[in-house]
Amino acid sequence: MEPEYSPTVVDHFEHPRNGGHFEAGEGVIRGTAGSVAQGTMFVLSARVAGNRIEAVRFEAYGCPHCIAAGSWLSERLVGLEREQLRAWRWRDADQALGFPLEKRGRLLILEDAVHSLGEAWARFIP
Amino acid sequence: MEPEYSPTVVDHFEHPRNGGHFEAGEGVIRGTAGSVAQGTMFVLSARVAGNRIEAVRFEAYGCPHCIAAGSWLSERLVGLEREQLRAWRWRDADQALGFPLEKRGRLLILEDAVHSLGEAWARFIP
Amino acid sequence: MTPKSSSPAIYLDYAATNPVDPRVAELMIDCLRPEGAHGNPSSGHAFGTRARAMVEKARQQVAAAIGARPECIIWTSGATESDNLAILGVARFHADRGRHVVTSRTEHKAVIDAFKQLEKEGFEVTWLKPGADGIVRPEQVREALRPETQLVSLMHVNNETGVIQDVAAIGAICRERGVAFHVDAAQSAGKLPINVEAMNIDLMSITAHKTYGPKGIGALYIRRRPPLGLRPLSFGGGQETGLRSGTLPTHQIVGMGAAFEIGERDRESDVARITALRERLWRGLAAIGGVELNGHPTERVAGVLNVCFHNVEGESLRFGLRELAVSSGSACSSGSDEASYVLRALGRSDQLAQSSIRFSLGRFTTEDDIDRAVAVVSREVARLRELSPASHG
Amino acid sequence: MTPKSSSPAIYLDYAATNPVDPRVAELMIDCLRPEGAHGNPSSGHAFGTRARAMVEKARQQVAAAIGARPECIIWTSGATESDNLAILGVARFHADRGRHVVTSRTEHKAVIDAFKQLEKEGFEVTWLKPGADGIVRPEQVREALRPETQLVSLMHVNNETGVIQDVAAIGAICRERGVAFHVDAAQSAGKLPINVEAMNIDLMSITAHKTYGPKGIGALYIRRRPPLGLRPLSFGGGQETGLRSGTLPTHQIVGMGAAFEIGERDRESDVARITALRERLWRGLAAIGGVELNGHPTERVAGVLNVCFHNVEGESLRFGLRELAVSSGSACSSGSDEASYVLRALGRSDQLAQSSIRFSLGRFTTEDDIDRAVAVVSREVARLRELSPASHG
Ligand SMILES: Cc1ncc(COP(=O)(O)O)c(C=O)c1O
Ligand SMILES: Cc1ncc(COP(=O)(O)O)c(C=O)c1O
Ligand code: FES
Ligand code: FES
Repeated sequence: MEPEYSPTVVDHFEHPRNGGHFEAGEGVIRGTAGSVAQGTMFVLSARVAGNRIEAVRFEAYGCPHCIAAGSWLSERLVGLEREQLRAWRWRDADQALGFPLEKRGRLLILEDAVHSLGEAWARFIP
Repeated sequence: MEPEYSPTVVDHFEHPRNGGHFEAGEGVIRGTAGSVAQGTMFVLSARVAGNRIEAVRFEAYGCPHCIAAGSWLSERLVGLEREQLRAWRWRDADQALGFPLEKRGRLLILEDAVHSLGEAWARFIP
Repeated sequence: MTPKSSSPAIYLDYAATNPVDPRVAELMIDCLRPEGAHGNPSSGHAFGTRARAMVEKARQQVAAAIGARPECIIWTSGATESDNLAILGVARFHADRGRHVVTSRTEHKAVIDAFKQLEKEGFEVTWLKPGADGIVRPEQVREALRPETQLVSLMHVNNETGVIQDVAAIGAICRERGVAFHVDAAQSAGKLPINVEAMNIDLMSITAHKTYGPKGIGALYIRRRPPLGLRPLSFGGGQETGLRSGTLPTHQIVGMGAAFEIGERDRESDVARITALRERLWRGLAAIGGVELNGHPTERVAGVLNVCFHNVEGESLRFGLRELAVSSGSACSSGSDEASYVLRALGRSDQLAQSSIRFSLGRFTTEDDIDRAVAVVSREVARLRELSPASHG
Repeated sequence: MTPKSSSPAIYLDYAATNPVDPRVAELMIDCLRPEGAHGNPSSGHAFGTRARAMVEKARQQVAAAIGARPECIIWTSGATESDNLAILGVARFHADRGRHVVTSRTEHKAVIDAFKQLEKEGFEVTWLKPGADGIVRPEQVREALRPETQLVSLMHVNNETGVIQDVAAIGAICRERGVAFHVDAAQSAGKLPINVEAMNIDLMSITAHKTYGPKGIGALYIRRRPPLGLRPLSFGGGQETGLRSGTLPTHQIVGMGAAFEIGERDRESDVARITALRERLWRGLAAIGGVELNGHPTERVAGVLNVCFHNVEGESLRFGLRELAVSSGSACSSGSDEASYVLRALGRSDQLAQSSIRFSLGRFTTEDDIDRAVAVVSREVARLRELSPASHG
């Protein structure tokens, strides 16, 4: 039996928003979590201006849910402040994308990637 | 699996020759062997003239081979002498009709009926 | 609608197997065609999910016909496999809880031989003897039960005589005593109303080819609540919740589903028509004289008439009737001369058992079939009796 | 001749199951029709003997395709049942002579799970480990044999990788040592020349639906001289010399017979065409880069290509390729994330095993199917790699 994917997951998997990354440089921060060996990895890269995120790119290795989550997240992070990254929780993504129970653990990796992005930001603007 | 019947058996079963019996009386002898309870029974009745059999009737209870054997025999006995009845053996019928191995025993009943006919004859003309 | 055959024989052997109903055949043919449902129902891709949907629809059709929930239906290759899976499966699984099991002497060979195998494996089998009418009284079952009894298996309708057992009453007794109850319903599906829940049946064997579906597909109903432990007969891909591995044959399952749906929908009208034909047949045979019905006169299914002919040897009778496709429990061939064990258990002598003929009617039987059959039987019985020394004395 | 489906997917899953060849389907359809062969092949009357003749013709067709005598063929419901009947049947029958049996880690589940059942019944199983190319060396078998070994079971062609085992060499070793040798040939019949006598095979499992026949019918070849003892899996009417009871499904058997006859007749031309298509596919896939073949590069059957894609997660790859009806040994669903045990046994990491796809081609595959498949795979692999952090670093 194949897993079921919600229309939102299919849409983001088929047409990922903001795939890729920004070249390292002025105002660019990078958050990462997971690994290919683990089966799931997220790399988030963001351009910040002032105290808000201006643009986001994502890379993901993982199942369709994970790729969709990266894409979905890349749109949601724009406009957020650093504190909001730290406060970000996986439940939002779960609600939007409908992860099956046994895949919830993957969302914690996504959460780690968001927090890692927040920490990079903290290092960048201490 | 149904048993196989040779064309001769089918012919005699379908069109038995000389079925029935002669009413008891002058020159009529009767030989019998087997029983319905046993599953096979032959009754032979013959009209004798001089020292030869002139006509034969048979009745049989049994499988198609047995009925065919009775019919076949009824034709063969005509013209025989008493000694020939005593000498009659089942092999002739077997050869003509092709009894399956496991039914050979039934032919011994037929042989008994022929011998019984011979004995009746002996009593009739001592 | 009457199936014609290149053979001119009159088919009165529905209890052996049925022709496939043309409505069923068309659905199967659709599956077999190139544009059909050829995917493996276990495959996740489009071909597989399409086949899977057809399999699940059929599961619902079969379940609905017997008052079961679909998840309680396991596909098998026929009632023989279902019987074995139920009987060996339950007994072996629960062997450490008790090794006593109950069945009757007039079951189908698939049940009898499965129980004989259990005897070899150290189980004790109580073989219930039905009355002369073929009926096992529920009280006999109650008396046979012991604290260590694991299973009772009794058929719904007997394949040789058509006699109906009171499975609901027996089911109630088994349920009360917590003993698993298996019913071989190969001969009753589509012929009698069946409701596994109301009848307290825990396991039930069915097969498509006795209900105008294809040969080679059957099912086992297995109660799921509370779950009933069962050891599979064979192991593999884990299809059918691990109880029956092997690629699911979509076309066969589609055929069984449709056959059971039609069987239930048309049941009452089929039964009415077939009963009338059977009565016509019985009137015709009774008029010959020296004939007797085998089994209970009224507790019987519409389509089966098992008749014994006095003063006619069985093998000659059968050969004489070869224009009719009928059946008899006996076989004089290969010297075994074995009389039907079912008729023997009803107290018939070997000889009467061997001179018995099972006429079985079905959906495509016509009045003309019956009238021609009566004519053939009358002619042959008269002819053989005429030749028989027993008739004159 | 290309089967069309209401689904637009490209069918490259022939190793899972085949569409029924239209020539085979027509013969089956004839059987299902009212004027068809609806009698029970075990019935003595005209309907039965007609069906029986068709069954026996099919037995000859199947026997001829594998170099066997017809009386050595037993009909079953498929290779799963054949595997179980062979393995459990021989081991249980001879249990008192010895309880050691041999198989490999890359067998089909029907074989693996039958051996696991034997372990539960007190047998000791030697699980041979093939090399990284998927091949079990005959010497490994020789070394595994013990005086008390009863059975060796090894498949001819692996269903996931298409790798061919040298069953003739293994058969010679087993024959020399007097050990029964079972071969699961579900994937090789009609694809490779098979001669059970020349290959010293004692038992061989085959199934119709991998050879363009119907699902739900298979056979077991059993050597008859000298006879090989076997305990049946189920019991009943005593069909198939008592080894496999149950009404014989004429239409299914006719389909299997025809499928095997056609399979053998068309084998060389089929193999040539399919090999060319597979090479075309492999060229297309290799051009993508970062792909590797699973299993031996040349000792392989024509129709199967199992490829692992580096740097692409398996579930996303499969979902991305859903226009293709292909298969993979892994299933990320239900949290089990279980990688193919066959590819793992060949030494692939879980991850590479999960990123492997089995493309399997058959009689109705076209160049267009292949070209479209290559286009889809190229597009998706590129897209997923592009999104992957692993590709850039
Ligand atoms: C009562 C009963 N049980 C079991 C069977 C066996 O069914 P199948 O031929 O589907 O295995 C039959 C018919 O043959 C039957 O009449
Ligand atoms: C090698 C092998 N053995 C056994 C089987 C089982 O065959 P069936 O589905 O006919 O039971 C298959 C296919 O599923 C197979 O590929
Ligand atoms: S990678 Fe399997 S859950 Fe996302
Ligand atoms: S009665 Fe059976 S052999 Fe003649």
